[in-house]
Amino acid sequence: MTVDLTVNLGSLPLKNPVMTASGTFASGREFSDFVDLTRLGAIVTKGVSMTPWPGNASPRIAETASGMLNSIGLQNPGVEAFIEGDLAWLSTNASSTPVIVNVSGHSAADYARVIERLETQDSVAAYELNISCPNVDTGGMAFGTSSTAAAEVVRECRSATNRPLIIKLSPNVTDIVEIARTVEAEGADAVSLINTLLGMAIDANTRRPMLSRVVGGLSGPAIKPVALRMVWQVACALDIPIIGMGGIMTAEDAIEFLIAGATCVAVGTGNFIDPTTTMKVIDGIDEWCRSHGVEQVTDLVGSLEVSW
Amino acid sequence: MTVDLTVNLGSLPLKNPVMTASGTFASGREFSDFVDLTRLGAIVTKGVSMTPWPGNASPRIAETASGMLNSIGLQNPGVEAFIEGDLAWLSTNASSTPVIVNVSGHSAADYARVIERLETQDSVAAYELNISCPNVDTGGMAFGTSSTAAAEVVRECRSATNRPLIIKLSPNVTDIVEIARTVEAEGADAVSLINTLLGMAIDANTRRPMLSRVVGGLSGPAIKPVALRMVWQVACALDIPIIGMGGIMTAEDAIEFLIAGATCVAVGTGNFIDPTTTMKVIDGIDEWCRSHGVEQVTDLVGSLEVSW
Amino acid sequence: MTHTEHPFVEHVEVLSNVRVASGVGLLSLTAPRCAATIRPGQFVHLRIGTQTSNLLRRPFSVHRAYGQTIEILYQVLGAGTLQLAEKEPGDTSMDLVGPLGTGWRVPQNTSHALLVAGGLGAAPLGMLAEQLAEAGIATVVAQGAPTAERLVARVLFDRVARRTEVATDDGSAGERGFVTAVTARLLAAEKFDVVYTCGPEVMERAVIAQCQERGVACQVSLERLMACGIGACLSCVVTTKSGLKRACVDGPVFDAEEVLFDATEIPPKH
Amino acid sequence: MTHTEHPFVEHVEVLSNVRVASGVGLLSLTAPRCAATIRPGQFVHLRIGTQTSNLLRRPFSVHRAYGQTIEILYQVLGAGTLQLAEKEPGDTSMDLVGPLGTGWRVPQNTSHALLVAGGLGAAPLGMLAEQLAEAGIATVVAQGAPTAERLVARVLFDRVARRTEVATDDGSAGERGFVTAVTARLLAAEKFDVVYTCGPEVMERAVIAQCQERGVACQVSLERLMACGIGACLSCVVTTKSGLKRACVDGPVFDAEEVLFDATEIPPKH
Ligand SMILES: Cc1cc2nc3c(=O)[nH]c(=O)nc-3n(C[C@H](O)[C@H](O)[C@H](O)COP(=O)(O)OP(=O)(O)OC[C@H]3O[C@@H](n4cnc5c(N)ncnc54)[C@H](O)[C@@H]3O)c2cc1C
Ligand SMILES: Cc1cc2nc3c(=O)[nH]c(=O)nc-3n(C[C@H](O)[C@H](O)[C@H](O)COP(=O)(O)OP(=O)(O)OC[C@H]3O[C@@H](n4cnc5c(N)ncnc54)[C@H](O)[C@@H]3O)c2cc1C
Ligand SMILES: Cc1cc2nc3c(=O)[nH]c(=O)nc-3n(C[C@H](O)[C@H](O)[C@H](O)COP(=O)(O)O)c2cc1C
Ligand SMILES: Cc1cc2nc3c(=O)[nH]c(=O)nc-3n(C[C@H](O)[C@H](O)[C@H](O)COP(=O)(O)O)c2cc1C
Ligand code: FES
Ligand code: FES
Repeated sequence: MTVDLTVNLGSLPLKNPVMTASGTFASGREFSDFVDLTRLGAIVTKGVSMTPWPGNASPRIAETASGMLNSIGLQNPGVEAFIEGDLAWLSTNASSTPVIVNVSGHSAADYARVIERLETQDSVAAYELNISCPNVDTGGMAFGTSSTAAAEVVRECRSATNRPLIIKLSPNVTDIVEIARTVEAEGADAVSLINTLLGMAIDANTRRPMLSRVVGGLSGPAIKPVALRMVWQVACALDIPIIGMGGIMTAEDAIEFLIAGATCVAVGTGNFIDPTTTMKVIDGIDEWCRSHGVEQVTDLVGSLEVSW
Repeated sequence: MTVDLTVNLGSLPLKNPVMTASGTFASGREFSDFVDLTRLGAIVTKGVSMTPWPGNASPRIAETASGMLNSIGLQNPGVEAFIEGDLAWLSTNASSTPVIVNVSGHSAADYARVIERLETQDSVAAYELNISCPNVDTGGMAFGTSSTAAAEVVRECRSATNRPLIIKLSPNVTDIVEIARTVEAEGADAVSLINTLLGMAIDANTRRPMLSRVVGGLSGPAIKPVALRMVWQVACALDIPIIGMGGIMTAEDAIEFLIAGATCVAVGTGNFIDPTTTMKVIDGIDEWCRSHGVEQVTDLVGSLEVSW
Repeated sequence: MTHTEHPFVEHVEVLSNVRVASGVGLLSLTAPRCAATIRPGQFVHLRIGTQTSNLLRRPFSVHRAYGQTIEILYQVLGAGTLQLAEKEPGDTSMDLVGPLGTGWRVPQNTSHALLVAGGLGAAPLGMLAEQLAEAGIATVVAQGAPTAERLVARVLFDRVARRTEVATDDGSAGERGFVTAVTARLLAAEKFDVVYTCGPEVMERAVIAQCQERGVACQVSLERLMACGIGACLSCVVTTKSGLKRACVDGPVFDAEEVLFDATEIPPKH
Repeated sequence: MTHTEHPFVEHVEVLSNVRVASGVGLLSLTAPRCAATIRPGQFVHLRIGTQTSNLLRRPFSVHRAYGQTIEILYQVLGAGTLQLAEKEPGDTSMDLVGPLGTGWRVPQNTSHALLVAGGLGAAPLGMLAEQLAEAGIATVVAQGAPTAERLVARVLFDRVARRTEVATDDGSAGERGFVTAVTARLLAAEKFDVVYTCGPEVMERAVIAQCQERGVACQVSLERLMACGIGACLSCVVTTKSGLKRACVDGPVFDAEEVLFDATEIPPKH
């Protein structure tokens, strides 16, 4: 039995549902010693902004129970350097894998400007708007925690491109469905769920925060239950596809997200623990489908049986 | 060196800052084989409602990475049975430990009625209003995720008692500080942070949720970073004391909460892992203070140094 | 044989850990205090790892207890029992909370007992079989398993029971078929004062129905997911005629006629 | 000696694990591929446990490499190194990602080198000392530690270095005081082509200042918290004259004059 792993992320066909989570895979180059980049469903780049951003002061990470905090703060060399560097490298070295550029900005116009600059680049398949970064002072999560602000960003960006527009939502909200509905109404083609939970760690001995920015984003297995819940809630309410993420370490984790209603999944923190995680997840989904008699991976999507 | 472990939770003096988290310690009786109840700072009972509540269908718990989900749903025999059973037992067997009754309701009036019924009971030291239970359909978390609804519950209850009123807030909100400010303005004497995060777990093999209610509350070490962050945010903004909880397993965890700004701490899931956790946390705080030259535990409260 | 001894936390040392059937291990632990106080049908709540990733304790029946030793029969199913299977003699990293729960009760004037075990359901029946034998009560054991390789506690039951009858799904040991066919025959042929049963819930329900039909007293040990194990968390509820009961303190052994099996109670899926 | 070999994931087996100083262990691992390719100053990113509770890998310099073996000197500080200390010979549960990072560079025409090690800073200098000796470069080692019991790698340095000078805070070995007093004297008395230093960041900064004063080339190995270890996460940044660099790929060894030590870079607190 061969399993059909292909999925459609809106209008974007992918060879399998497994992508990389922004900021955890750079643009793939660093992983090319461990991973066959052409096997990935898609590569989601780290956050790209119009101008270079320096990120936050160190320490920028801390380990927590089954998770980690980060306050990297979207350090990136800006869109020009991105086009010349990572994007050029990707179109030479992994041209068969769709590249989704994760976009950051301090204002709605900022996001649109990055997209406008990238519109001329053939190797960009889609955009993911990060309106949920807890690690920048202006913008970032503020856009993802207010429907009005989220709508504004999506509107500006929607008018800047016909390419698929994916909105990455923040889990730090009272009502994820409300925000998801808003961005869908503004023309989003898909949503990514979830970005990191806002958290904090303290070193009791020094009475200092473990991160110089005090708070940071929690990721890893610890947050999987919250991520699964939000994917399920949004899948029940919306029609556009969902990219599910948050603590995916194994194929079984990924399958749980598909069952909850995600069309695609992304591996984030898992890349740090084992740089070959994405390959293991792809192989594992294939194997799991085979041993469970699932012929098409899309049959899993949203297949949760909730009646007891 | 002897360490002064006493703290004041508003007008309520406690012999130490260590309490039990509601719903994880029953009313203490079940733990009396393992714990000297008279050594606890306070006992917070499980949720008590006006009438008996049956709770949710089984399965009601699931294990997750460094955490657990529960959807118990506030099963309790109602306030009358509580008074005759647990409360009577406590006033005979642990009369020197303040009893804080955790109150549940389906409406603001419901909460107030439970309080009115308990006002005649001398052995009640304070009330904790659970406006953050993710496991009931009517009320529960709905009160804790809207400032208007939270205000209404606090207002009704405030007019029903002069005893200390503690409000237990939900972490499933965009802005915890806003809700905390609201309940402070309505006359709350303290806030408890945090109740469980709304989460979900799926059994990939059966394609079913692990909980019959589908979603449940995430607790344990996994949520500690979120809890610490919220305690710190609220401590920076409010004047009333905070009871910090979420993943406390050791004295060091507890000290982190004190440093973040909590006046008291509560042990929840930790009671299940080791029924003597509360005693170890009390002893450990004492020891830690001694070895760090801290003469009064209150010196730790809010002592986080955030400048790098 | 009801729950009277106060439970405690006891550190344990692994004495031995051997595979005794397909996917099943027998763990012998040095736990003197527990060994001295545990009663048939009671269980211990075992902390398997010290890491937080698998946070909760796991409940296991005590299969046998003698001297300073308790024995646990465990089936390798998930994260916890996988770790258990790797424990080596000398390991001192685990502790237990126990003895917990209300065990099997022997009604006055019992002279004939039937024990019905399905798969690992044999675990909590081991101590009981031994104590019934000591008390001079004639005991018959009916035991089922999918295959011969999955049968456990054969030696113990053969040693202490008057008779044992085995059924396997594939006929690789004893007769072919379900153990409930054996019990139907036994209940028709002999008079038992009490039936004790533990196994998959479908089997338990069938045995209970057979007993009720014939008016034979029946006790059943129920499995529920347990967080605290000591009655505080309400994760392990069982619906009974007298309301919701906690499997960890009011059970795991219940009088069968007390239990209201209904759709809201889904046993753990293995 | 720059980073050229492509890194890989390699399962390792514990060959031995012995205490070599107060709070310090020496772990010998069978890791043939890594042993064959690692260069002085590079590190491996070690997965210590398979549980998720301590999620991240931990970076460790390779102290020595020979045959199929790599040696790691580790200080017991927290959750990860506590688990490391419990590893027994034969353990096969760990894997490494490596070889990682850019190691020490030996400038053309180097004939005299000074190695300055503070505490566990001796770890990444072991392989270097051996290779300098093999290359016939005269090497002096200045080594500091709080007390004699905290000194590591004494035998190695004594074997391969032309001379070693030791300072301890309490005078329990070598001279009393900081190693920076030793280096000040050495730099005044002798001409070195290059100074290599690793240790607590305050010590490193002092050594760098001494080198800059005398115009001696200096390389420094910097410690940063690392999540990925391969350049992707940007958790390990170091501010340099040419912008933010990643300690895991552009370092951990940097030319001292390149590094801009400033208040935004707080080294891990031990
Ligand atoms: C009173 C009692 C006595 C028991 N005695 C024994 C015994 O003697 N021998 C034995 O092998 N098993 C016994 N069990 C079941 C045993 O506790 C579970 O099989 C075990 O916890 C599974 O742990 P795991 O970590 O391997 O599985 P997990 O990784 O948790 O998951 C594997 C499966 O086991 C189920 N499970 C997990 N925790 C529990 C739990 N607390 N109770 C029941 N099922 C659970 C889950 O539903 C899951 O499908 C008993 C259970 C109870 C309640
Ligand atoms: C390139 C490099 C090479 C290293 N080589 C060695 C070596 O050869 N021998 C050795 O003993 N140590 C070395 N370290 C430091 C070592 O990685 C940490 O001491 C170790 O990770 C602590 O792990 P832990 O789990 O015991 O501590 P934790 O439980 O994580 O915490 C203990 C302390 O260690 C610090 N720490 C945690 N993770 C790291 C990390 N990734 N990098 C630095 N500090 C950390 C924390 O700030 C904390 O204060 C090296 C670090 C780097 C970056
Ligand atoms: C170090 C790090 C950097 C991240 N950077 C970004 C980013 O630039 N843009 C973004 O949208 N998300 C970023 N994220 C969030 C992840 O893409 C992902 O949403 C989150 O980590 C949850 O998935 P995980 O648990 O698998 O890591 C980052 C996460 C980590 C851990
Ligand atoms: C099984 C269980 C039952 C709970 N019941 C209640 C309750 O009745 N009322 C309440 O306010 N909180 C309840 N909680 C929440 C806890 O009091 C606590 O806020 C939360 O679990 C976080 O703390 P922890 O991580 O230490 O468990 C319950 C938690 C658990 C795990
Ligand atoms: S397991 Fe907690 S009440 Fe039974
Ligand atoms: S550790 Fe990830 S970039 Fe250096």
